[in-house]
Amino acid sequence: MTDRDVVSALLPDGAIDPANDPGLPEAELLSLHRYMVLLRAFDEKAVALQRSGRIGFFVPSTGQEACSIGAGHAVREGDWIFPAYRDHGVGLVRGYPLSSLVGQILGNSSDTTRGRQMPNHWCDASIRLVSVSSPVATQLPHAAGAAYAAKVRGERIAVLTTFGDGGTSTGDFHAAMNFAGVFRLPVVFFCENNRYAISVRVEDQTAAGTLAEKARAYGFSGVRVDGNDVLAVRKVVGEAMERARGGGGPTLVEALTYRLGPHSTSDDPTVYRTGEEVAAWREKDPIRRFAAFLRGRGLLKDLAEEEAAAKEIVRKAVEAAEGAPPVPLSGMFEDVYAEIPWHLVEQRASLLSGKG
Amino acid sequence: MTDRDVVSALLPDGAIDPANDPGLPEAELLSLHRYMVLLRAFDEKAVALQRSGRIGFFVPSTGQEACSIGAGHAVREGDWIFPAYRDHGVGLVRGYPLSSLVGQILGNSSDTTRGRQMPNHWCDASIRLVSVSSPVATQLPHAAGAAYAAKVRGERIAVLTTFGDGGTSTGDFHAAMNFAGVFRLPVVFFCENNRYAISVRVEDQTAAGTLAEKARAYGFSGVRVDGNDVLAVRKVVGEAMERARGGGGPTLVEALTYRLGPHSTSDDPTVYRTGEEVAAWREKDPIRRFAAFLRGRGLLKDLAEEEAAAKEIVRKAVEAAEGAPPVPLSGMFEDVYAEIPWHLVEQRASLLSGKG
Amino acid sequence: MTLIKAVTDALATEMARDPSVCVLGEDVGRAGGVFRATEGLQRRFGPERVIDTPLNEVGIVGMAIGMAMNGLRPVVEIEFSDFIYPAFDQIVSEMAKMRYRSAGQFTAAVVLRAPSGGGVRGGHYHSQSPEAYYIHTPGLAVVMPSTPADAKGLLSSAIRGADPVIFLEPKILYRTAKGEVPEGEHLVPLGKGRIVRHGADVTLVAWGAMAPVAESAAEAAASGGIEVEIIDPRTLWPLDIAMIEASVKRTGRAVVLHEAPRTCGFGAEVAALVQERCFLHLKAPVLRVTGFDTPFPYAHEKSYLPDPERTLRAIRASMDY
Amino acid sequence: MTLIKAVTDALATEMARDPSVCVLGEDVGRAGGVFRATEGLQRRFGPERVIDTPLNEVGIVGMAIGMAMNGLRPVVEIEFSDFIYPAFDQIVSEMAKMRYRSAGQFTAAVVLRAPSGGGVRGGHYHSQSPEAYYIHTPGLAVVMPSTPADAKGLLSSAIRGADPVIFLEPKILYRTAKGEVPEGEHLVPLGKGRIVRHGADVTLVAWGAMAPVAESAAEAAASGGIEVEIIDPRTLWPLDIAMIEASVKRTGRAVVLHEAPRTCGFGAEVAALVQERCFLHLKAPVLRVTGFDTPFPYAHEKSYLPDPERTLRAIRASMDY
Ligand SMILES: Cc1ncc(C[n+]2csc(CCOP(=O)(O)OP(=O)(O)O)c2C)c(N)n1
Ligand SMILES: Cc1ncc(C[n+]2csc(CCOP(=O)(O)OP(=O)(O)O)c2C)c(N)n1
Ligand SMILES: [Mg+2]
Ligand SMILES: [Mg+2]
Repeated sequence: MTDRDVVSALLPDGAIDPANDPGLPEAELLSLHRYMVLLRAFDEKAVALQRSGRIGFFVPSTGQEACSIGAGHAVREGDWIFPAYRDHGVGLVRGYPLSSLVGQILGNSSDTTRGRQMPNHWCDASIRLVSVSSPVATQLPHAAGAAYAAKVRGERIAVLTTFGDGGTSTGDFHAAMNFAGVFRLPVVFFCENNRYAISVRVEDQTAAGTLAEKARAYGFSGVRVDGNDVLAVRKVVGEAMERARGGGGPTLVEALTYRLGPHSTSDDPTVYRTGEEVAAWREKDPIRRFAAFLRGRGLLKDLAEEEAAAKEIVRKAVEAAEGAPPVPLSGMFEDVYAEIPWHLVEQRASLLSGKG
Repeated sequence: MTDRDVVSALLPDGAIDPANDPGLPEAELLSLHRYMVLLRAFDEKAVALQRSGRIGFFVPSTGQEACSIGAGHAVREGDWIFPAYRDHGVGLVRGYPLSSLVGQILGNSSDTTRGRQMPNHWCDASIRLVSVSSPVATQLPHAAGAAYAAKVRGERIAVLTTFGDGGTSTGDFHAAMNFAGVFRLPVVFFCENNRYAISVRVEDQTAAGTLAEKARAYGFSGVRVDGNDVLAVRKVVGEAMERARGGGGPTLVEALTYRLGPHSTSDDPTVYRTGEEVAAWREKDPIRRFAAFLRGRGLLKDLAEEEAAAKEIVRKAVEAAEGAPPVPLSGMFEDVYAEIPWHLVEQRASLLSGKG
Repeated sequence: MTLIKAVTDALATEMARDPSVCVLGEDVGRAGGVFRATEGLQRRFGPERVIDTPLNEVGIVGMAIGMAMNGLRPVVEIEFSDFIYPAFDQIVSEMAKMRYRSAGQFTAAVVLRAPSGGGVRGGHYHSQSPEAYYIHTPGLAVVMPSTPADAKGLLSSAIRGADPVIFLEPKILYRTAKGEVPEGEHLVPLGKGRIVRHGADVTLVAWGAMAPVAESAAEAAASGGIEVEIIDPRTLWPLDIAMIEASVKRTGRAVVLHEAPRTCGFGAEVAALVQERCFLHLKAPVLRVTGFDTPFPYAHEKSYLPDPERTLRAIRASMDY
Repeated sequence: MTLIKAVTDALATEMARDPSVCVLGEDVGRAGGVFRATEGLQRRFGPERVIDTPLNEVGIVGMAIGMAMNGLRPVVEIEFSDFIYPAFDQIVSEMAKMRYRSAGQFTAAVVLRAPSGGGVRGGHYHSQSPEAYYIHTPGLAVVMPSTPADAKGLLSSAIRGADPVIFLEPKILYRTAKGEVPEGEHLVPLGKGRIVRHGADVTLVAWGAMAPVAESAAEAAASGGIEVEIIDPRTLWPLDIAMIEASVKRTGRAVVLHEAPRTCGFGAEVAALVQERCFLHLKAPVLRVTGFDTPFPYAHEKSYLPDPERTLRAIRASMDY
């Protein structure tokens, strides 16, 4: 297959293309679905919290659940994840606790990262989910480095890094792809092509025919997948991760999807997108599409019930975390260095004593 | 033709492949040859000057004369040149005076750039030959910008920028190629693949099959040319420049060549290259190869005579410039800004008065 | 008029006046900029002069340098000053040195606009104040307005000027700072400071979003009988040292206020200059009220940023020294 | 032993001691580095631990960060400190902030070595002294040795340490600075300065290639009856302020010496700190002897760089103030 073909598994009639069936057990299929629904519920709640001024900012992934959940599900114990700010779904499906997600966006003492960063900038070392940064694509060279370390130690693991269509224009993409190719590193570059970098259309981002074909410039292959088809994403990323673990080197995966919501809560997409375009993509909603398949298999009874349950879980998690006390002021001066140097000791004292 | 084929014009038997003959008049053929010989004579003299401590440093282009002279000859009145440090040949054939070349490497008052930069960092606004920088490939985005300005003004000109195989790994290459593709800019990216970035082999620089194919990632085409064949280079770059002038957009040209000398006078290539490898490439000397063709055409009588004449021209130029007085100290504080601000006035006074 | 509208006004006015002026950056065209600073400009001046670029700051700044060399007057917008760093090499190695290294044969008179500073709950990467990096780089002018009129006048002067300018815009003031702005062409010369408030007791140097903080602190000090003279340099470099020197020689005391981390911040340079030039007049050391030497924290933003209370304490400390 | 050999010695010793230590950069492997600092290391430790990389500083620094997160101890070589800038974003946004933003869950303990400073006829891009950029960036340690023994001991400590370190090597001293270097493992703690010469009259702070310049100036001053105390901080940040403060409180006079441009250079911070902490002891303003605020010139290098004469003039000016 060429890097112009697009892999999909879920057929319009709710059936599945056997060629691209990841062959997951029913329990896993249901869990994929549950995570997608939970992710959507969380995103909607987070946006609501921002609108009501209870958090400062949020970046929703609504419409791209098949990407983050499908890709995250292909990650195994021992693998590393270097995600972009929009991919909390990857962590969620890997076991990053909802309570930590909620704590992070609230930035109070229930935040395991001590209120240090804006919403969407989480991490969890226990599952090798690496700290999210704001500068686009800076995590890609880190992913190559983590893969290099694993490779020289002969570990049979893979590294997943996620980013967007705009990310392919960055120098960090060029550097990471080139190093991954030269050193044949076990890393999978998962690009969620949601057609926009804020307001900039992917057609104005690059003159290349596809993003997947950019991999050739680095001596490895690129694959395009239907990014609203969770099983196709799971299949393609799963194969790429397995190839990486086996010493087959890196892969670039381009997932074709669409951001149904704003870029962030600060963004008004109506200035650069038509309602028709958005409506057309709503028809391709990855959750409804997967639900149809599950229903056909007789695995899913009531979607509304699932959604209500997810909303309730999220509501409880927010309720539990929102009351937590603020992070202590003294923490502001810790973790700059391994030990607190004299100048930060002085600055902390001046602030806490109200003398500075 | 695919981006794996290599264009060449000069055939082993001294004949020319009519398909790739740039069809230059005899006077031009002879002038191409004369410039190549002059360039080599200059490089050898400059290296000698460095060895004897009369200049600090030099980057020779010996072995790559067909690239810089062939590409430079395709540049027309009104075109812009953004060269790399190894491509003084491009300027030379465009009319950058030998006296200025010599003055620049001496860095005395005969240097039209006031002794500001190291050898190899020349410029000449009168022929749109832009100031050379040391950081690799930073000139590529500038070339895109100059091309953008020409395009929006509807000027029928093209921009030539030159760099090496190592340069393709830089973020500036990725940025400039992408912008050139997106805006369909009239710029020709001329990459001299001399197989090494100092000691690093091109095979360790990228896992791509060719450098030319990297152009695809940016939505335009790449061409490979025999970089020791001055007529093939002239032909390929000439066509690319003409396509650019006509609104056909950018082209990446990969010229396959070899640096016969050290990376610079600070480099000892024997630690990373075998004598056999160098000897094999000496056999492909671009000057001898072109001379054979000219002799076959009965255009060239005595190569040795040509070379002796070139050496004499260079000797005279050095003799004339070496005696020039040093650049005045006060000049150190000029050209930082359009006008000299207070702090530089004070610093200049302190230095000149011996009080600072 | 708000400060952001004054920026838009300056861009529109200069673009109408000079067809070589153009604007480029991410989302500046169809969207009118993430802060709406370029709103309406693409519709009015067309996509060739108001350019939506791919997501690459090297490309944006590097292309602008080439555009400037070839006769255009590019005004770059970087979405947040925190995102300039991928282009740092193009700025310090190319833009800042082009005139010098070519002995004036080529120049890179690019104006680089970037929203800067804290106060918007932006955490590490939407809050920083990078002025010191650029002030330490010979060849660059660094400008930061604190009022709408200065924003329009300084930006217009930067666009007409012959040198590369890093033009930092205090994003927290975009919509909170309001004031009269002259219609049509309006120029405020670079390199000239502004005395925001006269006072005989202590000189307080503050710029950008710290200028209003300085004013509140001065109010409070006045009620305690301390008369503070506030100087907003407006152009951080080259600095209007004459204005500061004259003031400190009158007051004998100086406090400098900024958001950026303290160590090697611009406050250090101001302190060094003042003690070199006013040593015998100084009744107290030059004091600094600054951001702390940590990455910019999210939850503790309010405690991180200098406020009128901390500023007032420094003013008092200087008086009581 | 020369300073460059001491660097190689430190790398070899630490690599032999700890298998997780590796070296990466352009030309560091087969060629042994453009200055030969990594000579012989690839033959001894293999290409997986001594890595020749493609020509991209973002990739080198970014990959090193990921390697450090995943258990390795990467030591990056950047060919000249002038060529770090393409990686500036990776350094200031990622390396410096990783520990803080992850609340200590992830760290990026990379040691970044780079030849720095002038004196080699290198012009704009092979001569600069960038320390101030990194000192202004919270989360980084900045180190610069001036002797072979310190080079080995400080580099070894940096490699074993838990924080990212910018390790600047004065290239002019690579082969001119010679001295005894302890065999085997040798550590010099970060954050501790060294009193190069004791003196009662004036404190002179100098590092890297300026330390020997300071010594010549002190010699000359001594013959004129002025006793200069020279402090080499060795670790520029976090600075050994206690050593400097104690000295200036004794001498009452301070001069700071560096190659970098004056404005917003580290000398400004030293001056600001000293006048804040020693104000009542100071008999003269803290004076600065520095490079000028121009791009680093080629032909005028000797006049650009501070020399013993300029340093002596400042010492005298401080005494005569
Ligand atoms: C280096 C850098 N430049 C600019 C920005 C501002 N910015 C934040 S997200 C974004 C667009 C990213 O688009 P894409 O990579 O397609 O990811 P998406 O948001 O669509 O998921 C931009 C320009 C940034 N964060 N970093
Ligand atoms: C950004 C940057 N990194 C490192 C260097 C040091 N350096 C100078 S030339 C060079 C190799 C360039 O190789 P290539 O691009 O193939 O050009 P060539 O010298 O072979 O003509 C390197 C690494 C530099 N000048 N700039
Ligand atoms: Mg996108
Ligand atoms: Mg090369």
